[in-house]
Parts: sequence; structure tokens; C-alpha cells
Amino acid sequence: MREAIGKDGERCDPPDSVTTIADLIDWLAAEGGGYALAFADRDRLRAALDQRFVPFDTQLGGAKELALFPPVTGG
Amino acid sequence: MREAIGKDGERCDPPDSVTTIADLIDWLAAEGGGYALAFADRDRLRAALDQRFVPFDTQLGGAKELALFPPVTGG
Amino acid sequence: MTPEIRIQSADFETATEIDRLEKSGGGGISTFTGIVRSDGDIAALELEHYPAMTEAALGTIAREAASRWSLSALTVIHRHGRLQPGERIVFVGSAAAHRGEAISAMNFVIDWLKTDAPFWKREDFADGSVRWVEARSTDEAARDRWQS
Amino acid sequence: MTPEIRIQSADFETATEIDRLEKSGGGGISTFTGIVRSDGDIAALELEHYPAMTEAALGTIAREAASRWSLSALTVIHRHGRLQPGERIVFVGSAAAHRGEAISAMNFVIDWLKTDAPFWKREDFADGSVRWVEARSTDEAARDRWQS
Repeated sequence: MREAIGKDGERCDPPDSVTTIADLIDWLAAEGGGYALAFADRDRLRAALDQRFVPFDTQLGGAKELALFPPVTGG
Repeated sequence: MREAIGKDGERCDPPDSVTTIADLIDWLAAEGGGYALAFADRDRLRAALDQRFVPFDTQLGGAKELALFPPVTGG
Repeated sequence: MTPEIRIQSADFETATEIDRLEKSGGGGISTFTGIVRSDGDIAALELEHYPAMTEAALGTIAREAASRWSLSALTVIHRHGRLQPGERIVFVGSAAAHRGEAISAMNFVIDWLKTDAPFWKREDFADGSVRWVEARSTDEAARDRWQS
Repeated sequence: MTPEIRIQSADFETATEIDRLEKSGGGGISTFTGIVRSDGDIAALELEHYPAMTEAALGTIAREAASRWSLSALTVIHRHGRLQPGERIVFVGSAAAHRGEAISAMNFVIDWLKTDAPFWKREDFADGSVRWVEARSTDEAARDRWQS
């Protein structure tokens, strides 16, 4: 994902219609290019909001950091 | 058990009617004394014939050694 | 009982960790150690993590284990960075009065760690190619056994 | 893969045993170590066994584990004789390509060993009294989970 998008973090300012993580993913993917590629398969995407795993329907609210990444493979 | 019987092994020559381990236990228990005490609770008795765990209905056959002991508590 | 959690690039001594677990007063100690496999043409394993989140994620898993079983000690160590085949990656060790508790806690922690700690493995091959390791659905199934 | 089985009165070094398992080529190593508990007024634990049978019984359990899971190493060590609180009694360690196999094999061996290896424990108390440890029905239940 990082390789598809070409960066490992950014500040962004989505429109008011973006309220959940799913909304934000859709909004970023609509930009096309690396985002569309990175977010093509939602089953292979995980989200952490302020460093906690959360489902995609979670409200962004006042969270400071959203992390999107592939399923983990540690251990 | 060993403390009830007062020895940790013996040779014995049961009558022909004794064919299984259960028969032998009954025959020994009938002697009374330490055997009756040691074999009072069959649920707390285990048998190994020629060094293998076996159920009480196993035929003695030509086995060389029968061991009777309480449930094991190792590990 | 405060779980011992470490995230480090340096190697660790399994013996030292087990010694600490054995002295915690429990009657049973159970451990799992993960090693970089030597099969194929893998020259090295590169382990990335998400530093801001890693310690919190391992802490959550360890505290959940400590709430489910009565443990006298619990240790979780996970390495990151570049590891050679044969090197240790991860260690989970638990101590409890009874063996069932120690084994279950160890198994719970490694199962959850596999799916809920932010680490990613990249295999670097002898020919210079690299491959990000794919998550396995069997790992999520192993974790979901623990849902109560 | 030939299981390593030892029945001995001498102590063993957990580190040495784990080192051997780690070098067997498996990706996962899982261990269980049993320790004489320090609770109560126990001055020592006396471990008796039935020498003619012990090695065969442990061998049967180890071979069954090796036939159920694909292991690169399996070690079973059980001590006998007089042990002080805090001393190691038993060690089971397994190595396999996948963690599930290593953990299951370790758990299988210790569960079966508890009910099917001819060892008996006697607790010797500080006041000179002794007590043979009673078998627990939970141990037979733990073993019977493995009946397939």
C-alpha cells in the first residue's frame, strides 16, 4: 500500500460528507492513481484510529490519526 | 497400596479360574488384610501388564509381570 | 502481575526469559518462540511495525490474557528490523499455578498477536527480489477460537 | 525425527534443551516446564516411578505426537527422586514448521504424560508428615480431549 501510494503518511482535510473511515477510504480512492490501487480490495485493508483497531463504519470524530494498512503478519 | 500390602512385589500362582486381571484382583482381595484394603476401591486402581497400561478385563495369558497401582500423578 | 512487554530490534536470550518465569512462583511455565525459517531462498526477513501502536496493541492482548487466566508472570517480546534465517522473532512465555492456565494464556497471546499486533513481514530473496508475506485466514480462525 | 526422552534424577538446563529445539529447523518452538510449587508447608516432593515401564510409556506418547503432527524435534524430560520447592520436574518441548503443530504436540504430550506415565508424587511436609498426591479427574478430562 505504501508503495502504491508513494508515501507513508499525510494530512488531509476531507469534506463534511466524510464521517466514517469507509467514507474517507471512498473519498481517497476516488482520487484514483495510487489510492485506487491501494484500496481496491477492502477485504485486505485494516484500520486503526488513534492506534486502536476499529471497523470501517467507525466515526472519524475528533481522532488525530487514522492508519490504513494490510492485514498484519507478525509473530 | 504398597504401604497397605507391605511389599512392592511378589510371585503368585493363582488357580486356573483366574484368567483376567479383574479375576486376579478379586482372588488377592479375598485373602483379606492388606490386599482387601489396597484393592477396596477399583476406581482408584490401574493395571499394567508387561509394562503396558491395560483394562481390567485383559487376559493374563502368558504375561510375565502385572503391576497394580493408583492413578499416576506425574508431570 | 504486570506483563513484561518488549519491542526491540536486538536479539534476546530465551534462557533469561524462562529463568524469570520459573522464579515467578507458578507451578507451570509455557512458552512459544518463533524463528525465521531457513527454507527456500530467503536471505533475510524484514519486520516492520507501526511504532505508535505496537506497544499498546501487545499490552491489550497481554492484559486480556491476564484477566482470563490466573498468571504469576507473562512475557511478550517481539523483534523488528532485519532478521536472518534461524534468528528468533517472537517470544511468549507465561507462568501459572496450573498447566492449563499457563498453556492457554501462551496460546491465546500468540494467536491474537498474529492477527492484532501491527507487524508486517517482508521476505528478501537471494536474487534481490522481495515479497510481502500474505496474511493467512487460518490465523484469524485460530484467534476466533478464543471469542467467548 | 527421533524424540529425545530422558528420565533422570539430575536437574536439566532449560536453555540447553530450547537451544537444541531452536536449531532443529522448525519455525515454532513450544515448551512446558513443570516446577515444584512453593505453596503450603511442603518441604520436598518425592517422585517415584516404575522404572521398567517409564521409558516405554513416554516413548509411546512421544511417538503418537510425532505421528499426529509434523515435528522437527520433540523432547520429553521427567525427573524422579527428591525435589525441593522451585525445582524443575518435567520438560516438554516441540519444534515444527507451524506454530499450531508445535503447540498442539507440546500440549498433547503433557496432557497424556499426566495420566499415562507411571510417576507418583508424595509431598513431604515440614512437620514430618507425608501425603501421596491424589490424581485429579480434570487430568483425565484434559487427556480425553485428544481422543480422535
